[in-house]
Amino acid sequence: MAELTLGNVTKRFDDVVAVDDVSIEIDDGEFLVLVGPSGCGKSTTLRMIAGLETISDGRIAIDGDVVNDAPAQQRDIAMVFQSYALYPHMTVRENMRFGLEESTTLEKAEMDSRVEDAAETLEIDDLLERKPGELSGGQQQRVALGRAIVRDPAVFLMDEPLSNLDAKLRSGMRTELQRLQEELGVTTVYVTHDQTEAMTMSDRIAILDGGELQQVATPLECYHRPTNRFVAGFIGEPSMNFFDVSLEDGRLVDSDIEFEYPLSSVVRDSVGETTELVLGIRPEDVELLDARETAHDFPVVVDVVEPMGNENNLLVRFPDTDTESTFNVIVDGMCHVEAGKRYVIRIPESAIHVFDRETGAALHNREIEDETELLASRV
Amino acid sequence: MAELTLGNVTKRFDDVVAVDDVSIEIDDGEFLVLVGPSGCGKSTTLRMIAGLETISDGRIAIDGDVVNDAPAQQRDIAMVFQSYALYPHMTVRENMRFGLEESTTLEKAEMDSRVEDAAETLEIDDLLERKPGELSGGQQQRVALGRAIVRDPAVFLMDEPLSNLDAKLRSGMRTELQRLQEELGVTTVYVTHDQTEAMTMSDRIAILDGGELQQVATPLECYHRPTNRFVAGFIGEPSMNFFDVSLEDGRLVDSDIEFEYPLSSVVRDSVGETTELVLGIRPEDVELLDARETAHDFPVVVDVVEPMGNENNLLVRFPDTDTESTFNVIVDGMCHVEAGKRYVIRIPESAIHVFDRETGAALHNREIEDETELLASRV
Amino acid sequence: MGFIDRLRSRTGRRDREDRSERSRTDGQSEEPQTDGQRGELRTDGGSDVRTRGGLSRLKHSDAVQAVPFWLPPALLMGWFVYGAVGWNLLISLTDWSGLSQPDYTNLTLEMYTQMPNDPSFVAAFRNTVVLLVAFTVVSLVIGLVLAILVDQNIRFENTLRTIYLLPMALSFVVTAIFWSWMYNPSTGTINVVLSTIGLDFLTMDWIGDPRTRLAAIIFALTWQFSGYAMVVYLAGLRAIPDSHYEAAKVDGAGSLRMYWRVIVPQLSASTTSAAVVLMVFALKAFDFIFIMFGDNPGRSADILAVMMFRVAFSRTQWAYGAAVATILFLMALSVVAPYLYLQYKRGDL
Amino acid sequence: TEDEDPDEIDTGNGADDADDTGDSDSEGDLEIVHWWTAGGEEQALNALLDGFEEAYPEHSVENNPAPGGAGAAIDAAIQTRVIDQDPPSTFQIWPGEAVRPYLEADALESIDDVWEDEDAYVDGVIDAAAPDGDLVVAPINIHRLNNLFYNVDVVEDAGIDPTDAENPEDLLDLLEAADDAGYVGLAQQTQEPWGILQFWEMVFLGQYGADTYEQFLAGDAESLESEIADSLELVERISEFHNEDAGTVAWDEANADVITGDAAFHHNGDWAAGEYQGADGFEYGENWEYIPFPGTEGIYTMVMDGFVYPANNPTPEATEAFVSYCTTADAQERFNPHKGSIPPRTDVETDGFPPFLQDQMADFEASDEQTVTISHGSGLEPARADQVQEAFAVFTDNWDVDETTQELIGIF
Amino acid sequence: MATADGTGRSVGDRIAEHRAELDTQRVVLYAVLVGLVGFYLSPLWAGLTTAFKSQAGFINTSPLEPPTPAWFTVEPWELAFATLQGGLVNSVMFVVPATILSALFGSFAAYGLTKLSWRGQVGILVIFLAGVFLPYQSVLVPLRQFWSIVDLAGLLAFAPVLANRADLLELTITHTAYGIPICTILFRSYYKTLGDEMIEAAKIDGANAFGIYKRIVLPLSLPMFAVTLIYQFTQVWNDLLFALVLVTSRSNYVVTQSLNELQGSMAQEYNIQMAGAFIAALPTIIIYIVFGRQFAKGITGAS
Ligand SMILES: Nc1ncnc2c1ncn2[C@@H]1O[C@H](COP(=O)(O)OP(=O)(O)OP(=O)(O)O)[C@@H](O)[C@H]1O
Ligand SMILES: Nc1ncnc2c1ncn2[C@@H]1O[C@H](COP(=O)(O)OP(=O)(O)OP(=O)(O)O)[C@@H](O)[C@H]1O
Ligand SMILES: [Mg+2]
Ligand SMILES: [Mg+2]
Repeated sequence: MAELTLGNVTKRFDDVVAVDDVSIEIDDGEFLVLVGPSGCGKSTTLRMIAGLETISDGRIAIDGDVVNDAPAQQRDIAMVFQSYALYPHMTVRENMRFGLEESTTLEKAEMDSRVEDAAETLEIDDLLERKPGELSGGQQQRVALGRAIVRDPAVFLMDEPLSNLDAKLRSGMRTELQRLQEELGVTTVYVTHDQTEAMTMSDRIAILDGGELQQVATPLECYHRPTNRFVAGFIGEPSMNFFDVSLEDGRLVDSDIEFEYPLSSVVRDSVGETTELVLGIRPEDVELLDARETAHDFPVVVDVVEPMGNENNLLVRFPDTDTESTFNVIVDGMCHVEAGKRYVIRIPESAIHVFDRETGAALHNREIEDETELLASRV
Repeated sequence: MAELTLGNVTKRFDDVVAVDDVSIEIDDGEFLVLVGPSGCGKSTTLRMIAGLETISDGRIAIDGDVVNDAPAQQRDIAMVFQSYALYPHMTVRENMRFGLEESTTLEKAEMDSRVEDAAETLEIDDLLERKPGELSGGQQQRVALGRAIVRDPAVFLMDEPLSNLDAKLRSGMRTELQRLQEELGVTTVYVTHDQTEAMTMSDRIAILDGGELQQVATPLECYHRPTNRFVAGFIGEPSMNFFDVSLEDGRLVDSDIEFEYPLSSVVRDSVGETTELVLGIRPEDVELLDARETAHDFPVVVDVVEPMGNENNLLVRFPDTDTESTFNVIVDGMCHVEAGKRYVIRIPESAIHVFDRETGAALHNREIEDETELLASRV
Repeated sequence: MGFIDRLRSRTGRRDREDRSERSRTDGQSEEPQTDGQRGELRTDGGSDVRTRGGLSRLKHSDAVQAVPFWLPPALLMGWFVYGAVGWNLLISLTDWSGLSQPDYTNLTLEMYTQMPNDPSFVAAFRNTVVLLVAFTVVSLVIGLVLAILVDQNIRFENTLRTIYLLPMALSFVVTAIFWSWMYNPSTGTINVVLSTIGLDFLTMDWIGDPRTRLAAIIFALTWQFSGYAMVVYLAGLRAIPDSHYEAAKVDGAGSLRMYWRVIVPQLSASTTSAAVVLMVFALKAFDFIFIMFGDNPGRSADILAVMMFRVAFSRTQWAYGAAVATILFLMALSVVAPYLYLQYKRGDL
Repeated sequence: TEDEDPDEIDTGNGADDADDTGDSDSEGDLEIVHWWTAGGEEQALNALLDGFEEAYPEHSVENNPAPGGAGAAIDAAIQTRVIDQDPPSTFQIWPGEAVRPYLEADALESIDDVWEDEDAYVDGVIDAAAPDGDLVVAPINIHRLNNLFYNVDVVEDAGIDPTDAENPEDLLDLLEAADDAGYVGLAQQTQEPWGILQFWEMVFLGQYGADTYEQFLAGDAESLESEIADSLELVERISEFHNEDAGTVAWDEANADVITGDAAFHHNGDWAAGEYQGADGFEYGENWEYIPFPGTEGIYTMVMDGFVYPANNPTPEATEAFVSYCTTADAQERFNPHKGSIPPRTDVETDGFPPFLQDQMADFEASDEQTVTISHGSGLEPARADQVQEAFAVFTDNWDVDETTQELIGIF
Repeated sequence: MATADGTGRSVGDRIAEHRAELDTQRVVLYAVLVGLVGFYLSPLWAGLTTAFKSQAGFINTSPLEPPTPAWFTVEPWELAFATLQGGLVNSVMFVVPATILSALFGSFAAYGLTKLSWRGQVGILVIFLAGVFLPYQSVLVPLRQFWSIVDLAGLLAFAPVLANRADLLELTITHTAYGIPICTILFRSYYKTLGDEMIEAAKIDGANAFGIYKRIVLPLSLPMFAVTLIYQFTQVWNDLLFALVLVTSRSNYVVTQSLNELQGSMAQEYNIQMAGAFIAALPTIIIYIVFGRQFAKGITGAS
């Protein structure tokens, strides 16, 4: 267990800046998930921590000791790879012992007992004499975990460890991994591009884009309190709807489609002087009505209805716009909506986000009752 | 365009029965999606229609002509492969022309104009001189489609054509494919294991399991009116919760956990004499309360809360049972639930399904208002 | 108490019921683990992860650690291959001949300038090129046909493949003995078979007649190496996804057209790699000709490899032999270098 | 039983002093490199070695044959060792110009001092053994190259008399007659170039005599252009009467045609007679006969083998003894009957030789001239000889008289 | 229904045609394949039958006929074996170490160049790769010079047993050196398929470069060692050229040389030659038949 500190860490490959000045403090025992689009530098960050990649700039410290120049062999870390990277010629037992043999001077008996303990915890004790080739994906995954656990490292690193599993197994392993990490309390950095994993497993999420850190916060904070448009769009599936608008007389206006959205003074104030804005609203926050009632209601055409059973996914657009500019609305599965017809949507002011169109910074985030309770802690 | 008939089609590989006595009538211009778990015989069925696999038993007819023994070259079909199967050494134009050159005696000019028309429709007209290796996944996908379209075949066959695309592109292509098929009105059989595709694209879904046809119906019919437990569990994500119960005195009882669920006479009647039953309820139909109010409310422990932002995914279990027997409940994202605490759930009788435990047949499906409207047609 | 339990108790985490109460700070409230506890597990003082100097960094860099692995073989190989090629070049610049030691003081290009006027060299050079091209092309074609035939989902595929490839396992010495006898005009199999099937007029003195000698050599070499081309093509064919065959079928193409238009064009990578290797075999065909004809096969079948041996080892004209060897090396290079460059461009290296 | 303990013999043979014995012990075995590995050749060598060991029991022999292609393989092996100055004790070589490269490299010692009875040799042999004036190679045998063998029955059947042939042109008539009678005229091999080269040498010699031939060997090919062309043309015309498979067979296969009565004539060295003697019911004088190649009567074209004394010798004394022994009548008498050749000395008892060889020995003694050959290494230094071979390899390909003439001229 | 080919023939017509086609096609296919088997095996078959015939039998029968009892003999085999015996032993003595050494070196180099990543390895790799295609003639003269300067026999004079075998030792070293490039390439192509993540996992597990090689890469290379050893054994066993130049004493003759000697002797006794050819080829044929798959992998891996 240890604290892990990334201080202004940068990684350049020739002319590509893969990781750009990233600083994160990871607490002892914390489960941090790194997410971001493909190529944003997640793996590179992880590999720098592991010592598999040199650090171009900045420093990485484990429990205060700067480890920039320590080779992977000497950092007290364990890593679980996407491909598991089990040694195919060794039995499960040998796989799990390998790290102990190479990096410690433990006695044989102690190694065996550690391996067996870990195997029991992971419920693979009856597989110890098998070779990885004879195991299912999920079992291999557990062995890979076991191999990391027995070493009792200061930090666990995991690079998309579940992405090779099928959906069902994945959700099972997700829960198990999370349980294990909590039990062992080992500081963990976990890379994924899967939102569900990020949201459900992490103590905090770190969101990267183009090598730059966007936000480090609890899952729900990221969801409800994104610091910028990128995070708002990245977290949540289907993603938040965005409309480019200008601020005119306290109203958000898109003159092309005669869209006018009056703002209350609270929101007005938080927006400040910026006039080129983006209005954001999550699909599930849009309400579908039969007729206009308030100033926040707008007529729309439903283009496509995708019935999912439990909910209907609607692609809607404002009248007189083309099919390119549809946006998402989610309504209840029992609600009968017909494609091609006109409806009215309501964009509740309590649920809107407003971003600076130029910088992307969030100027206003939605209202939440019970805010501290909902956001502060991981549930 | 044509009608396609599968009459008691069976395919045996040595001792494996890959497709078992399947009969489907596919209407002219219909979009039929074949779904089912891996290995259930979807691809095999499609390949028999294409003429790439011989038919062990039964018959396949296109517009009434039995084509069992016609080679692939002579069936008037076009196929889109999961891997696209573009010819890497030909340009996009050549790829699209190939089928025309091989199977028709059209003049060059006519071929060219067909290719260009199709390319325009698919918005790949500026890619015509490129080779497949220089295209992105989505563009390749379009070329593969284009290759099928130019031939103007009687039937389109597609085997998981979107599974190689990333999530974002997939949902775009989904809509596009669907629009295209509607425009062209070509009878289409589409294989997928992706629920969303099945639900959103199809006129009707055909669900296979172990080579046997389970149900052919509209998407919402499959969702709300499954013919058996397999279909009920297969369609919907997260899937329906099932509880093994017995019918005792008009109540559904699980004596191990002191679960008693009184039935109304309507449901009672539809169940008939069968006593070994399975109670089914979809996660989103379960309601979370603070205290018991009716006989359909039960105390539970919430094991895990997975906040997804827009909704919370709960893993709950009845008190005094172990972690293995949790089930899913979906509640609103704004609703604050704490893991480890006790709550009460309501299982509304209007939403339950009851299955014969032995045969799996649906004895009772949930109530729906507006039933015909919701189910009958594709929206 | 088991290892995991120790870990657990150390973390202060007890059972699942408490989990929800955990806040992010409770990790910090725990007793920090002592360094000694971890230190005792490690052989190398690995818990001491303070910054080390550049030297340590260098020592642990992959580049440095790789050296002991590749350098010794590289030196051994480098000396024998490149050292020897260089030395050979040097010798070719002297006028060394006879049974004395070479004199390196006076280096000229004389050996090279006399080549164009040496009909023996011209013939050997021409034959080498002909052999290179004809043998390669014929082997490729036969190999491709074999590969396509074998790829038809046939029974006994393994056996057939094994048989077609078998000649390649044999030494040139062995195959030359077989073929010099196969070609015997009166008792050899070829003519015997031709006359039994009534093609007497085709019987010839295959390796006696200068018009057919080179062709006969090429034919025999093709027999020996077409199996190789087959194996390469087979791998190429197997790498083409089934869906391409199927797509072509569905597109309406018959078998021949399918191969001609869809499959064969995709085998260009196989063709290149097989062609390069075959050409190199052809350049090395010395043993075969040497066994059949000795070192003087006549102008119609002389190749540079044989000529080099003859000039150097029979005539002791070492410098000239070395010059011929250099030309041979350049020919090999001219075949291989573009190939390697291509591979490099494709990122296959 | 013959393998007695050398020490015992030593003591029994007190003539040698102790130093000698010590030396020969430390010297090691006499390593002989040669290419006689099979049949009569092997027997001949063994007979020679037996004789040597009888005469010099203090020296033991390490027999190191390097066979293959009648000397082709020996070249590389010996050359390398000579260049390395690590020669064997002695090795086989063709007396004559073949020795030249070794002389140029100062790789051979003179054996004037150990040569026995120089008077017993004819001039031609001495010349070949001493290309630069010093004797350097001890010849052990002589094969005759200018023989024309024929099948008596065939010749009679064709109604021809070979002894009529006075010059090479006459041979053409004989071959024509044989051909008319349905026989292969001349059994020949053209697969390897030496066959046709040696034939051309005979034709040239037969047409223009030994002096002109020597002139050619001396390098004056240019002034002999028309002679060369004429002789080549005759060879080309004669090639019409070769066996069909001449290009693929070895000489002994060609020669078998004479034995089986398919062919009338065969030109070759007298080693060809070994084949006749080996064939059942094929007797000299009765079934087969020979004449000197037409036009070469009185000439004895020698194909010799001999042993040298290499410089930097690992076993000087043993080599000296061996080379010296080779020049003795005893050695040559033991060796030659097996080998099917005649002794270089003219004073060897003829009794032990078969009638054919006795006839040859008589011819040898009576010969006016002894010439060497290109085809068997003695006529030209190896590099040239090899080029001539190559020229004839080309000639058998295209039978182009002019081209070959020019090439031959170009070699010098 | 839109018939795109415009022929308008009914489906039924086409089906009947198709079926008949299918059967005849298969028959022709198999006939061709069997014919080709004949072609590829006939030299071997003819050689085999001839090796069991007496000289008279050889002259009087056609080469493809098996020997009748009258002509049957195993004498050629005995004679050939007597000649090849020494060569066989010598070949084994140098081929085995040369094969093993070049495979080991190749594996080292490939590991150093593939699994430890550093700049410039492609350059070095190209040097190795180009070595695969070297025509041996281009190094023959210097090679001979080299081995005459490095007087192995002299260096080993203290151990006469080795000194007598100096030629074979030279061959061993030479073949090892020239085998390294191809072995490196074979191993490299294999190592490329080993996941990088596995090596990284081992690194993180605390193993150093040598430990990773010994405990992970080497054990995993065993199948590739089989391939390489088989390929290299065949190559070295079959070589004549180096032996021609480097082996000077007959006691060190290798099998290809002995076989050549068999052919070079005065009379063309085909039956003995064929028997000899089979004896000399036996080890490679056995290896080939038993390990055909690995052999094929080896030769194709070269490209
Ligand atoms: N060895 C390398 N050489 C050059 N560029 C590299 C290297 N490794 C990564 N990159 C580049 O660095 C950037 C970040 O890569 P990284 O693998 O960290 O992304 P990622 O977030 O893990 O993506 P993914 O989700 O696809 O795994 C990318 O632009 C990538 O192309
Ligand atoms: N060529 C074949 N030989 C033997 N069995 C086969 C063959 N092709 C398919 N099968 C078997 O037939 C069954 C159905 O296979 P099919 O490919 O149709 O499944 P699928 O529904 O397409 O599955 P997936 O979703 O994985 O693509 C499987 O059990 C499979 O193993
Ligand atoms: Mg990554
Ligand atoms: Mg499938």
